[in-house]
Amino acid sequence: MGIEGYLIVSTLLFGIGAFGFMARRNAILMLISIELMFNAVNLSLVAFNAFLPPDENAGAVFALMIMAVAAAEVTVGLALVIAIIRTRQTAEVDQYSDLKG
Amino acid sequence: MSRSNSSTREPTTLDISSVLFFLLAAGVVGAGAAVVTLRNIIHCAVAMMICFGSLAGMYALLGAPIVAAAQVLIYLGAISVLILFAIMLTQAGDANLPAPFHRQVPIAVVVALAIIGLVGWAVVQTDWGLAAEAASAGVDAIATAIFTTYALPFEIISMLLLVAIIGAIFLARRPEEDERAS
Amino acid sequence: MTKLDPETRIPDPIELDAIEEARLRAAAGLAPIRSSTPEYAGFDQVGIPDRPPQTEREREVYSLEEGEMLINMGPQHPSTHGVMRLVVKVRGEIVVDIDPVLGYLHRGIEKLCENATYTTVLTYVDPMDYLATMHNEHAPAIAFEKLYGIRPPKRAEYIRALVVELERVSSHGLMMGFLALDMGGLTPILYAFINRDEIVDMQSAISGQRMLFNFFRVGGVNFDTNDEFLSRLGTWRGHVLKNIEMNERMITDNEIFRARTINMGTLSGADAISLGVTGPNLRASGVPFDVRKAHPYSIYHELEFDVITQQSGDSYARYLQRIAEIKQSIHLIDQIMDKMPHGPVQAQVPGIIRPKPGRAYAAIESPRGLYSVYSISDGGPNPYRFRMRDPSFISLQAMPKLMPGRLVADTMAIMASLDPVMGGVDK
Amino acid sequence: MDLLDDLVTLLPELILVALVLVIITVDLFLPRAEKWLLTPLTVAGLILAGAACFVVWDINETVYSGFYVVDDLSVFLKGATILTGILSALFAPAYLLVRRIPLGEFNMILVSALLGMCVLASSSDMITVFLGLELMTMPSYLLTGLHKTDRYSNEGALKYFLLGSFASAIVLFGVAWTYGLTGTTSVAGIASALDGEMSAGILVAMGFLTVGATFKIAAVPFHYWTPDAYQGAPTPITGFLSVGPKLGAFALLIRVFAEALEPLRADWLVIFLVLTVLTMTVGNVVALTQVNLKRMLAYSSIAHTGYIMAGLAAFANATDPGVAAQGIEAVLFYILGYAVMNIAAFAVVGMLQRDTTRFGGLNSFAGLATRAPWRAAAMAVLMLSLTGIPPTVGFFAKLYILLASVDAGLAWLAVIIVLNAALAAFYYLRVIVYMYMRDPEPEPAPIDTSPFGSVALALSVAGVIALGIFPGAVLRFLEESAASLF
Amino acid sequence: MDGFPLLSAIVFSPVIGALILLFVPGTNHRAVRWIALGAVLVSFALSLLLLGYDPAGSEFQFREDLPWIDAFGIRYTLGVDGLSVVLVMLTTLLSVVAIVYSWEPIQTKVKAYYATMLLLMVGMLGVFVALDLFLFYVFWEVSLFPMYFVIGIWGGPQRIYATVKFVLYTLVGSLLMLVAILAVVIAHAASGNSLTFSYEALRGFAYTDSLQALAFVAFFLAFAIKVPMWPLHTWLPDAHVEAPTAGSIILAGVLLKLGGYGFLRYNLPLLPDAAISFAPIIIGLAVIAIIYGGLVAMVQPDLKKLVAYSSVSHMGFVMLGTFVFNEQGLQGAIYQMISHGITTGALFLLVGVIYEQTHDRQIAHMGGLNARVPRYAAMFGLFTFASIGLPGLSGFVGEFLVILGAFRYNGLVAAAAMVVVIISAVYMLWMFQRVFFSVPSDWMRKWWPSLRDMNRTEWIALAPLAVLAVVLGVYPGPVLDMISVPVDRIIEAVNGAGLTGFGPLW
Amino acid sequence: MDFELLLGLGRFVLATTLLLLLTVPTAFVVIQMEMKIIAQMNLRFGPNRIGPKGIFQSTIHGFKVLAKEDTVPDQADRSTFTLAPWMVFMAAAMSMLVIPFAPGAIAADFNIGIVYFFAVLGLSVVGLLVAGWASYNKYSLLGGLRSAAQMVSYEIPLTLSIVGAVVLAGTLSFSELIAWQLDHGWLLMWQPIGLGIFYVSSLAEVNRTPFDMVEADSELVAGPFTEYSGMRFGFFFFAEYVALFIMSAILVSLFFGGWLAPWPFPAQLGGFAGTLYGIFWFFLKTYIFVFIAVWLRATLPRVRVDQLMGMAWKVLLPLALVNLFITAIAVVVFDL
Repeated sequence: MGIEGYLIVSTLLFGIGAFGFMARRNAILMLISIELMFNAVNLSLVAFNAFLPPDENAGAVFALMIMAVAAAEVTVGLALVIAIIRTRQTAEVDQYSDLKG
Repeated sequence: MSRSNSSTREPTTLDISSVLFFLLAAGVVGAGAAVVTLRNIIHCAVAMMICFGSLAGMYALLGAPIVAAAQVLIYLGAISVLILFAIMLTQAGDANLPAPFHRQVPIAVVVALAIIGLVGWAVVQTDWGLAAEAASAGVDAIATAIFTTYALPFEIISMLLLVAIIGAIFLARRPEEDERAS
Repeated sequence: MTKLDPETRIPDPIELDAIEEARLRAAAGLAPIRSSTPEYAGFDQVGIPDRPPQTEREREVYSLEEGEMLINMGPQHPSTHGVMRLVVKVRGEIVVDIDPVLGYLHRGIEKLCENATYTTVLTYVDPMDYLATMHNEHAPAIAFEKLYGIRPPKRAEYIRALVVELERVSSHGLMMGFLALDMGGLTPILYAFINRDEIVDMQSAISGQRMLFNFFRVGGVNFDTNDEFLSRLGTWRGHVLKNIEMNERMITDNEIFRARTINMGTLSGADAISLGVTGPNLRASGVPFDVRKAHPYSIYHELEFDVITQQSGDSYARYLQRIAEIKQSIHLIDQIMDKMPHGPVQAQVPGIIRPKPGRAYAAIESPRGLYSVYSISDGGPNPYRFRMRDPSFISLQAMPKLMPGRLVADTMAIMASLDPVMGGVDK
Repeated sequence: MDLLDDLVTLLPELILVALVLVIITVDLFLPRAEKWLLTPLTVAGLILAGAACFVVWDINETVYSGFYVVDDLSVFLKGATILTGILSALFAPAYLLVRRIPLGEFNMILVSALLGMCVLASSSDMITVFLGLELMTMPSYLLTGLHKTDRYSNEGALKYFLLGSFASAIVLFGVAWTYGLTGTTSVAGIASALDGEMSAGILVAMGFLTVGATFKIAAVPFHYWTPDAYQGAPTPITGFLSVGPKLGAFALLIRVFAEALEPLRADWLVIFLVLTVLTMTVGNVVALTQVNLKRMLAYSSIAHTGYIMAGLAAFANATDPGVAAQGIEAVLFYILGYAVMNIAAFAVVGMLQRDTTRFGGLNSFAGLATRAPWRAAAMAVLMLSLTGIPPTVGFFAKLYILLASVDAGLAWLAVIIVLNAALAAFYYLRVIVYMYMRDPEPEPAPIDTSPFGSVALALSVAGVIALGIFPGAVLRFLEESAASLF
Repeated sequence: MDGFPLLSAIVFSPVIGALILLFVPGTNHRAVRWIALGAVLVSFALSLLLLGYDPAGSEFQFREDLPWIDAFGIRYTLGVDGLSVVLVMLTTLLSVVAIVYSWEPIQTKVKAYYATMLLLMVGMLGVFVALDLFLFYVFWEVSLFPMYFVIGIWGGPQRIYATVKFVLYTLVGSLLMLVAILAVVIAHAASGNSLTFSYEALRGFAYTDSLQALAFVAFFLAFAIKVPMWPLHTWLPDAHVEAPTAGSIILAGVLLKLGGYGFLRYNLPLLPDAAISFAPIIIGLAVIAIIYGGLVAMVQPDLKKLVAYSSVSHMGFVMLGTFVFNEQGLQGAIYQMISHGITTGALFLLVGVIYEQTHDRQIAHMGGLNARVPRYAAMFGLFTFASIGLPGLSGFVGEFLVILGAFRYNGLVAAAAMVVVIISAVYMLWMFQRVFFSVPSDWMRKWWPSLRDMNRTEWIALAPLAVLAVVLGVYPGPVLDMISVPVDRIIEAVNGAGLTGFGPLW
Repeated sequence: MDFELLLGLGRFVLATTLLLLLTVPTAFVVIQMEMKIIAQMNLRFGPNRIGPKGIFQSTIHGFKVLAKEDTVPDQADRSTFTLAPWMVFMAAAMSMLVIPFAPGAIAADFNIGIVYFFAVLGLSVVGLLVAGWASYNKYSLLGGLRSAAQMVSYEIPLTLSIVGAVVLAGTLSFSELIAWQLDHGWLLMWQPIGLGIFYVSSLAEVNRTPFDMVEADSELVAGPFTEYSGMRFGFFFFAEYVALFIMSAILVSLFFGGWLAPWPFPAQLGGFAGTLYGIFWFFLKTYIFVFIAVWLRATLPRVRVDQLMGMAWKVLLPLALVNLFITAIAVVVFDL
């Protein structure tokens, strides 16, 4: 497969993630959607890395680092979700509307 | 570095890697779509794992086994578990709410399609001028790179993880447990 | 799997209770239980009892705060001793409160006894504390003798003391096994059963039964010792000590065992007294109370022994207390065998006795503590009122005191260290 | 081992790392009653780190295989960052302690965020840019949610987190494409690989980078999270959030847009101009209608973002390097000045929230001048500074931006800025009106009078005035910083 | 002028007073008042030294020049010409009057009040002596906010509305002016000059037409709002009505002059071409302001409002005089500014005297006061006539010169202006009649027994103004001498530019 | 469809099938060992009816499980309830892919075999978690959460403990690691601390006593498996015992020279004979460790969940880091 195939998959995944983020109401699902987007980025990076002529592996290393960051991100995100559910009993972001101006 | 390079390529024969690519792509996209559309959040999480697993396959196909392994290790082994864990801690039963979607689904659809369309167009449009076949990212090379060239980013990540962990522990801990912890 | 439509579904009784409870709470001016909406997996509702709460205590246990849930440990659970149910209120894995729910083994023994003649009462009490059957017979036998006004022959008293001490060894040995088993140790219980098996063989040799011995009689015991019993007793002492030692080697200094028992379920002497806990559990908390010493019955005043106590009152202390008492019992058995007089084992008592109207009380030291019988006679052939105090029942009361703040995993470990027997609790 | 030789250039960062570890360790051993000691500890560490900035001044080296650049620009930003850190660390304890928010976690996370900003300031590679960004924002999420028993704090943090992560993903996608198109992640490499021509791929890359960066600096139309996050966060932390991450985000903008995408300057300028005007106008207009002071300041901070972006626009529109440098200088000065005044302003709001059950609305300011004349005076100075009234730093900062805009041929932008400033005056003055011209509420909430906060407030106000009267003190640094970009 | 920095001393001695106030306990009202008065008197005394100004000498005297912000070529440059001298003296004098008058009426937040007044003085004085555009702007803004506080804290019931309106109006103008200053500065620098904000350097530079036009509009807005020019005057009545008496004195006496001063100092010399092109429009607006102010004043039921609208009218005269671009007109404008400062300030003071006692200013509520407080009535009469422009009193000279200048510009304009003299006589005299000679209203009868005549502090405050109103009316020579050089420079600048000037923009 | 493709697919299917098939006897053997050894240690007979000495007992158990009714609780989430056993089983089966049975007898000799192994191993926890959730049972849920906490925690010291070995040997491939051990001696001598940590952690990772928190019968009935019956339960059961075998196998490969004989001869036994020889040693060593695990189960009580977690984070993790640190310094200083 050429690079286009991978990029198209990556794009689709990114779009799906973005859709999920915008369309879903559940905080955890929104978080999952963001993870999908991160993964789309990773796929692009690894694909670029594989097909780019100067083989420095920057893409692959970057992808690895993004994974680590994503792990941290999920940790923090879920901690926040747990904290908010303690005070609100729901993970539906629609119902988080105390902050209004 | 020119378009002709790739356009004169032989029509792709259906080799094993192509078949695998299409299978995995179907897995990625299909499971991805399932993630954002299924109603039961645990099903979403499971679909997410399938999606991530397929992505690991793609990385392997792209000659980056170490990334694939990391994908399985981090995303399937750690992040998914964490997410499942959180789902169970927080919303064992919210799973089947009648309306899992925002009202602005149409907007989301439009935006997502716009992103896909725009980027997809750009993918096709761009003269990538790259190698026709995936090159392999050697494990040794990556390992060496991480500890020499990328030493600084690597250390930054360690700080990032430290603060994320401490912060997350603090946030997820019950308030009354704080009293005990200090 | 057929799921009914939520609209048309017939509400199940638990839900109805929840509704009823909400109504009651509202009537009592209490804040509604912030329990979840029905779709909250229903986890919270499972533990709500089959009726609305009727006491403050129930209200306290069954009202959940955010993040708490109720777990039913039992009546079907692999490690409850017998058939009992612990309603455990947990926050994560931390126990917030615990409510032992009783009655699954209730057979109305007291009532049965009141409808039986004095001599047959002793057959009914056997299955109460099924690990100390002889003890179950001992107290009513003494009570009825007091009521009827006779004393058993000396030899019978000695035989009685012999068999109950034997039984104490067996029962305490099993406690070691159960304690380990409830912490996941597979082997000690089997060694303990080997031990018990030998004792059961001896009991069978002397009484002809293996479990529900029906050995005691008003005014004596059923049989005198026989050769088989004596010969088994001769070899038994070595075996039992070896088995106990094997178990001790596996348990006593085991790092995991110690970590899970030391400072776990600590019961202070004062608390134990105020709860009415007796027996090894009380002595493990440092209170030197032993019925055999405090209110000697049978022939214990003739025997030399000290009241053994431990200081810390935790699970480990209760465990050590049992081991010490096993050794003490063996020592007592040696004394009994040395001093045992000759003579009859049964006084002359008619088949149906009609004591003069009056009342009698008898307490003995069972392996689980003070076991006593209180009987009123109206002059008829059967007791007008027959009441038994079972130490397991009292011990269980300590659970809500010991558990809060511990983990679910400690529930069974601490309960095993109190060593209750459900047959006795439920009667 | 050149990795070790380069260590000295990381001196401020190393001190921050050490400080994080020291805080964690000390926190473990301090009894509850003495937790306040963490504040002087942190401040001392930060001052040390700030002093270290002078050690690395004028080094101008690229180190660690091109991932890190220690130039004057980055050092200046680090200095400003550490300053915000010091102020925040001083302001926070009183507010946090009454709410039982542990100081150990707060200080540790705060210093981590500062570290992230320092990394971001020094990044010369997309990888470090991204990591710095995350190291900055992740602690920011945590700080926002630090008051975990508070519904507002939770909600603000979650919204901030979700949108922030979303933005991170978008930025990353842009970065990935930049990498794919240029074959490098290095800022300098990207700049040299781009020849200024647009193509579909570059459009995608730039588009995603722009949207993501816009999210991060909270420019309109991607600002939704800001008011919620700011209102939700514990108040002194809001002060930090409105400044620190913004500082970092502008460092990101400078690194990505002013350096990496410099060849495409003309292309992103247009978008930037639109965003600039939108941001300041929407920010101010919405701020007018706010009754909650935190929210008002949040929207005002959006407006200030617009002003700062104008400096970048001036940079992009300038043909003469000197003028372009002026744009960057203006940005830097504005950030510095804004940092001091905004943190202090939020701190005053926080001081009025000693009673945790009260709502920190504008009413709590009523009659402050009679209840706490010094604090009211300080707040008045800060409000005037935010409005841009001389002789305060706010005025000079705005002047700098205006000068850069006019100089770069964007006089119309300058006019829009001043009209916005006049609009802003309305709501800033309202605070003064409440403080000085209204009577206190019948039972006013107690005011926090902790020594740390008072000292920091006095320092900030002194700084606001001193920098307003004698801005020349920092101009030399600014010039050298901006010069290191060219 | 080397040696003693006289101007700095004048400008900043109130600051020193304010700083001393910081360390005085706020409860000690006596000490606070005396310290404030001392600071103002020092400033006033120093300003008297400006009489040493040489009307025939170089344009700017008593110069001080220090580097400030080198990077932008911003310097701390102070200097005065005749125009500045008279305005500085007017300011210091009125400040003394205001401080003295406040002696009794102000009883709340005394310390803050005096500190604010002192700061206000700094801003106003600074504007008059600054020769660096940046410095000028700083002082301009500094003068704004103390007044904001004075009205907002010690003002009447609607004070918040009034003060916010006042600030916002002024701020919009001044911010636009800031952009214009920057545009001018950068245009100057772009043609090879070094970056500088110096007034003297920027003056006389040939700015492009479009820049002049835009900058003129920006400057115009800033100054016209301050003056205030019709139709930007709406903040003024509100501010006056709500301000405490001393605030009104300063507001009318000095702050409005800042606008006029701005026109004379900056708009005309810096942007002469644009000034010429815009002059007809501005003159038209000025005439409207004169007539409108007068007519509206006529129907005001409130004394203070009446005086406020008369200010609009009088300041219209100033604008008219300024933009006819001839010697008489300009001299008249400046003279009118001074005269207006004195008479209107005094009128506000007098209104304040009655207001302090009755807490009411409705004309309809008064009546027959002449019988009860004759000395007060006499003083009121004096300033009423001075305001109308009765010959022999200060108002006459200014109005006369302006009308003279207007005649040289356009007869019709002059005619319109003259009509207004009549209108002003009508409303002022009518007011005087209603207040002092008609039958006392029922409402006034209630106060009748407790009504007192002017007391000592009021006399002290008013006396210098009365003296000046008369002296300036009969002996205008020294003042006219003083301002002749500046006026010449302005005319020179405008005429010189007029040769290369551009046509009307419209 | 060309031949290559068919061949590739065919090979894939064959290898997978073989591996799946291999799990079954492995599980039978290990289960049988457990039943018999524990019985002996308990002074019981143990299974002694089916087959000589009862050796077919576990096989019969297997068939019994297969024949039993497969119930799904009423409120359970049917799809995930069904999926969970599969996940756990597949994780175990997939990790068999890299076990180096003997020279030439590795299903896939990845150059990152060790990483692959840990990656795949971590997946089983997901299955347990999902099973716990899907069962609609509090015990299951608690068990599932425990499994997640425990296994994720122990994965860290587990992985870190072998980093030292990897650093020493400089490879992530099992076969190369064993080759290194052939040259330098078994890693047991080089990494005693690593071995200790690995062994303790591996017991926790496969839920063996004293770390069998997940299904702790005296507390949680059977943890996530509580509601399972029939073959679904069988899968869990199989997976658990296969995992025990795999862990022992990996332990042997990493620290005990894998297929190497304890003595250096015959040095070069090539070909099929070599494979057989290797397989002999490999299985011998592996089953020794299986035996030890069973032995432990017979001996030790279970630790408590907080003690378990505390041990991972407060003891094993620092120890593993120290070990890694020492190893790294040694490698640099002695230039190993």
